[in-house]
Amino acid sequence: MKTTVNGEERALAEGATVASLLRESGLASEVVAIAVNRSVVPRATFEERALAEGDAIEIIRAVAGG
Amino acid sequence: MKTTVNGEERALAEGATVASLLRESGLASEVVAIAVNRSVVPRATFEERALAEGDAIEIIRAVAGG
Amino acid sequence: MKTTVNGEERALAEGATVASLLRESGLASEVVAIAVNRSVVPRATFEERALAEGDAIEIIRAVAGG
Amino acid sequence: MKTTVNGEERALAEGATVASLLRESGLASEVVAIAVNRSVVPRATFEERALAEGDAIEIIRAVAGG
Amino acid sequence: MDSPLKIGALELRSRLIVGTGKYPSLEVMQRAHAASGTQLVTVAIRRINLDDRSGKTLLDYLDRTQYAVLPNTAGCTTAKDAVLTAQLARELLGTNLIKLEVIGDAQTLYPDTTETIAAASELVRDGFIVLPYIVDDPIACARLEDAGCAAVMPLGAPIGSGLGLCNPYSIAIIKERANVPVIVDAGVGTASDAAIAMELGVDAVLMNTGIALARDPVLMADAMRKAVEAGRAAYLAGRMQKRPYASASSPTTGLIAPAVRA
Amino acid sequence: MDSPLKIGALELRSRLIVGTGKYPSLEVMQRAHAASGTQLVTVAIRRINLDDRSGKTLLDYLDRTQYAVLPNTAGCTTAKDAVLTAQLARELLGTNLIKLEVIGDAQTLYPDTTETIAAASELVRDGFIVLPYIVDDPIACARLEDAGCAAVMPLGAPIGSGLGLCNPYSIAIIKERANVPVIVDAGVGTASDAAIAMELGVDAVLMNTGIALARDPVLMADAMRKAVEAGRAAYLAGRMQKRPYASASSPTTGLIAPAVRA
Amino acid sequence: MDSPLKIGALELRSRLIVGTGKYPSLEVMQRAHAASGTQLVTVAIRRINLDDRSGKTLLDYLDRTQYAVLPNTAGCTTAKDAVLTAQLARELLGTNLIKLEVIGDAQTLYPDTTETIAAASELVRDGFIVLPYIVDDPIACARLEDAGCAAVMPLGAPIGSGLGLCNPYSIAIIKERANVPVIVDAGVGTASDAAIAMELGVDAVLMNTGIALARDPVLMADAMRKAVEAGRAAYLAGRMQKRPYASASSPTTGLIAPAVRA
Amino acid sequence: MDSPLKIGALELRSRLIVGTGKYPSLEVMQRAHAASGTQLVTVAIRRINLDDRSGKTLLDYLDRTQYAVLPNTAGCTTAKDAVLTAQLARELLGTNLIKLEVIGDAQTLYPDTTETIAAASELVRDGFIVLPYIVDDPIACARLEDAGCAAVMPLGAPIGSGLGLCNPYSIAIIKERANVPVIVDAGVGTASDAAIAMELGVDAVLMNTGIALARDPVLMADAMRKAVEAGRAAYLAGRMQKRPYASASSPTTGLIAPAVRA
Repeated sequence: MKTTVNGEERALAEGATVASLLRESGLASEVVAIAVNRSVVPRATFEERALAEGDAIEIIRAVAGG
Repeated sequence: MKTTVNGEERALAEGATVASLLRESGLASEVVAIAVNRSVVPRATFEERALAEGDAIEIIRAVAGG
Repeated sequence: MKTTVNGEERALAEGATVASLLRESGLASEVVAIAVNRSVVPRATFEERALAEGDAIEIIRAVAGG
Repeated sequence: MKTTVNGEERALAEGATVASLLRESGLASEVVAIAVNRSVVPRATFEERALAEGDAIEIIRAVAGG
Repeated sequence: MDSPLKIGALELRSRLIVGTGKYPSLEVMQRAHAASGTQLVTVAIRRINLDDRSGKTLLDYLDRTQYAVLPNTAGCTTAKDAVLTAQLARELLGTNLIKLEVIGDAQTLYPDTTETIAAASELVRDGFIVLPYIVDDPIACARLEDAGCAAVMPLGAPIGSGLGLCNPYSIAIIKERANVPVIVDAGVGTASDAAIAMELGVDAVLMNTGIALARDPVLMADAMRKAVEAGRAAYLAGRMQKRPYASASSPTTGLIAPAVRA
Repeated sequence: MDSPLKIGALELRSRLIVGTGKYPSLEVMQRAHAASGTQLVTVAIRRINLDDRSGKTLLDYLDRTQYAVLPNTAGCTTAKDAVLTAQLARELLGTNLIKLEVIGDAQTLYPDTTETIAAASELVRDGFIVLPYIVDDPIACARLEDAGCAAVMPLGAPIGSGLGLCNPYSIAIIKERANVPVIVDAGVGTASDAAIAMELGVDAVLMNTGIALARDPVLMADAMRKAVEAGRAAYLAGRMQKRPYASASSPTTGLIAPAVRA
Repeated sequence: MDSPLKIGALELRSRLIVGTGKYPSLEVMQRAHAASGTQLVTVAIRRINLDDRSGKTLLDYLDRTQYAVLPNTAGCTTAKDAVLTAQLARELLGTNLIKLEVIGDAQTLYPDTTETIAAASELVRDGFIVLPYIVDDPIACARLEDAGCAAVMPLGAPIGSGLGLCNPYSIAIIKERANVPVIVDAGVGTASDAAIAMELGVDAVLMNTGIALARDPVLMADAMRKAVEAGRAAYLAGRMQKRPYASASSPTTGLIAPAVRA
Repeated sequence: MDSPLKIGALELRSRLIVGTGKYPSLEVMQRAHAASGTQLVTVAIRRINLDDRSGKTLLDYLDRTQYAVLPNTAGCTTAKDAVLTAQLARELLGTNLIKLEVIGDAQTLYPDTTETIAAASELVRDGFIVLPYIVDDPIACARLEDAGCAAVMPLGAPIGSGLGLCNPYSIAIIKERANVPVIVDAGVGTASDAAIAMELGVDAVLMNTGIALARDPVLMADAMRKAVEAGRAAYLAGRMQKRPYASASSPTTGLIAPAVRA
């Protein structure tokens, strides 16, 4: 299914979840936060949170800033 | 009938108009502007503009200011 | 003999010295410095330094200042 | 005879005067002032003021300045 | 020759806008207006006092063939009240010019940015030529420009304080970014304050207290006129570059021979 | 009406004294002098170049019926040289006015206080009307006054720097204590600098670079004239008191009824 | 002894809040943080770069047992984006502290007052402890306080400009009228800027570029720590009154007899 | 690590020199000295009062193992009196250090440049280590350096005024040109004044009233110590360049997708 991750198109397998996306992206869940369609996904729910066709996913982290 | 003129209660005769109010107040119509219930009354309509029970009338003029 | 001490007339006995003046003024020599007729008298010479008629003596100390 | 004019050596004929120097320099006397050996020569005396061996002559004028 | 300042239909050769408040007398005000060379004067809008039958009024001292009138909404604290006050002013004075003031606080008399923007939008829709008094904030000024204001009028310092331009830097940024005239409103206390403002390139200065409360308001009005013209001319003339070091005004060569030290 | 500034026999209605150096051309200088309204202009004294037969000279561009000439001793570093330069200037120009400059340092062009006082004393004895350029030091100014100078001319900033008045406080003290005219000499870079100086109460301002090196010297000369007049008028008019807080220019009563909040 | 600064649950003994941006390296940042004595550091929130597998991240250089983390919404231009960014930051970092920035303009980085107030209200409702970056406008600060912000953070000068406090007067008014802590955010370029801010009585200073872009960031961090402590102590100590005139520090009597002038 | 300040035989790690005058009590002075971290304190020289047998004297409150003593010639108005006062101080205190003050005027307490230079030359010949108080004049400072002074001490503002550095520009020029230590003497009223002075690169600051007349002199002494250290560190660290425009502290890319405007 087609999704957008950080603004770029990304095809995900059916049944993909936030957790599976992080795993395939090689990202540890504790260094990121996630929003799907502009609502935040609590870290505790990454495993069960299913992704759907057309979802807009934001994966963010903390960076240097003032 | 009871009205409010510049924030003070004022009893007016039935049939009072903006123009009659100005006359009885001794005010020349060209030195003032009038709002009734927060809408401006064009000077041209002072004669016909009837006042009603409970009307809130503002009579303003220009004063020194910065 | 007549002298001036810190701007005030002061009569001293014949044979008076800087040291005797300090003693009779109740001043310890180490807390003051002395000039006679605008030249400084070294502390080591207070005993032998004789005073003469008309001498202008300054006795100074350190005070609070900026 | 040897003189210095504005810091440069200048040989003048015997009997030279301030006025003759100005004439041979092509200078109108009213646009300059003259000092010889650091004293000012009044314009009225240019004709008679003789110059001598070793004289240091300054010829100045007004220039733009603040 | 400098071009006139255009605001709506107005073409102003004088870049000094003055108030009518706080003068020792209306006669003094009239002479100060003449001395200032202004072509635009502000007035306030207030309820008429029904018990007071005093004869002459402010407008009797304003020759409207000589001075355009700029009514203000001073004292209003909401967009609604400012809009109604503006509409009353338009009906009274027959002008669609309005100096928009929506005050956020009675002690500092700083404007309320959000309410000012709201009022400006509504007044522009209603056909007014809106000159808003605003804080010295480039973003607030940009929003007011977007809303259709004919100029922006950032404060130089609090109204009536006479502190001069507390932040020339923010005024300079506002001018640099604005596409409408920038008028410094409030804060000018003496002539050099007005000159400094104009040297920043702003288009005009609006003042009241600086003239009205001077010991001699008429002479101060003359000083302000000259200061505004001086600052404008200096801006147009292009000032010299500042130098950290001295640079001689007179030639550094051709000096007479130095005296020989003994 | 302001009284004229008296210096020796001169009575100056213009309180702006200008230089003749650094202009793009003598024609521009001439127009700038006219625009400035000045009545007193400075010139320097230098050796004539014997190899140069150029026709017109500076004096051809100075109408001495219109402008009094103030020769300077710029570039001199000792009292002796300054005195001789002054004497040559007097003989050349037929004036006993002298702007005394004894420079302590070629890079900062700050004056040498001790040498300046020595030269001033000698020139006063020799009958000169001495206007000394001096550091902004109330004591140095008092010593020069004691020496018989006709005015004192503290620097606002280094010559040619255009930094404005670096220390208005010291200039104000000097003016407060002086019994002769105080003229701010050097440092003025733009119109507001001149206005600020005059608002301190000083009697005149002397400038050269601020006008000559502006992009448009003639327009800047006009700006400086207006700024000096503006600052003087503001000083005479008596500025309003500064207030830490705002004070309304419009009445605080008689407002229309506020809209009822929904 | 000074009392600690309370913001939400935080009790800060250090009144210096520092950023994590623009350092030559994260190692230098870490040493600068230690030298600054800070207890609260800001971080930004950005999309992770999916192609970049670089090992260590910013958080590896922040010992959160020593420093509380203050995430910001830098770069957001709408209330909506700022709110979502804050919510992501809270989920990521487990803190409800947020430095709210809603930028009005990419070049000046001045905040958008209207959007900032809207975002602040929503974030407060959502349980955040909101520290908004805002223009130096007493009214905007009052509105943010009304919206429930834990502090207000007026700018001293544009972010990264190092211009110092462009308008100490407005900061002083804001502090005088605020009932929540006032933190000067942005503009500090050197130590004295920080001291001046604290002497105005503000509760803390937030800076990033002033330290990070110094030639020696670690030494500058030490300077900033001392300057903030110095300014705070001077504020608490109560400075002497300024005097227009001199006042001797040493006794004026008891001098030795003056030399007789020859 | 910063190198110590060398003056004659002294090696000072503290760059703050403090006075002993005007304290509420000598006990407070003693605690303020300790809080300031100073290593050099000034004292005045006066006639002893022959009628007063008060027990403890100033020196009982100065631990000379901890603080070097710098006697001054405060109050002297001629070179002659200053020289004799210095000689008496040397005999009394066993130090050849002298803070040379030759006052030109009792109201402004500005120094007399000519007399100060004369006294300095004589004292140097007589073996003193001379630290002259002088006006902020680069030439006067150069002449004092030529005369052999161990440092120059230009005033920041009149003694006891607390006005801060009235002319940072002249102080900067003096420091740039001096080959001996430059110590700002007088004018510091609060901590930031001291930081500003040190950021100019001067070698030390001397103050008395700024500490002694604070509401809490001991706390202000602590503030001054930190401010001098802060200003010194900032000078050594090398401040960031000022920028006319903002520059983001956080990344300008990687923002989350903006909300779609409805």
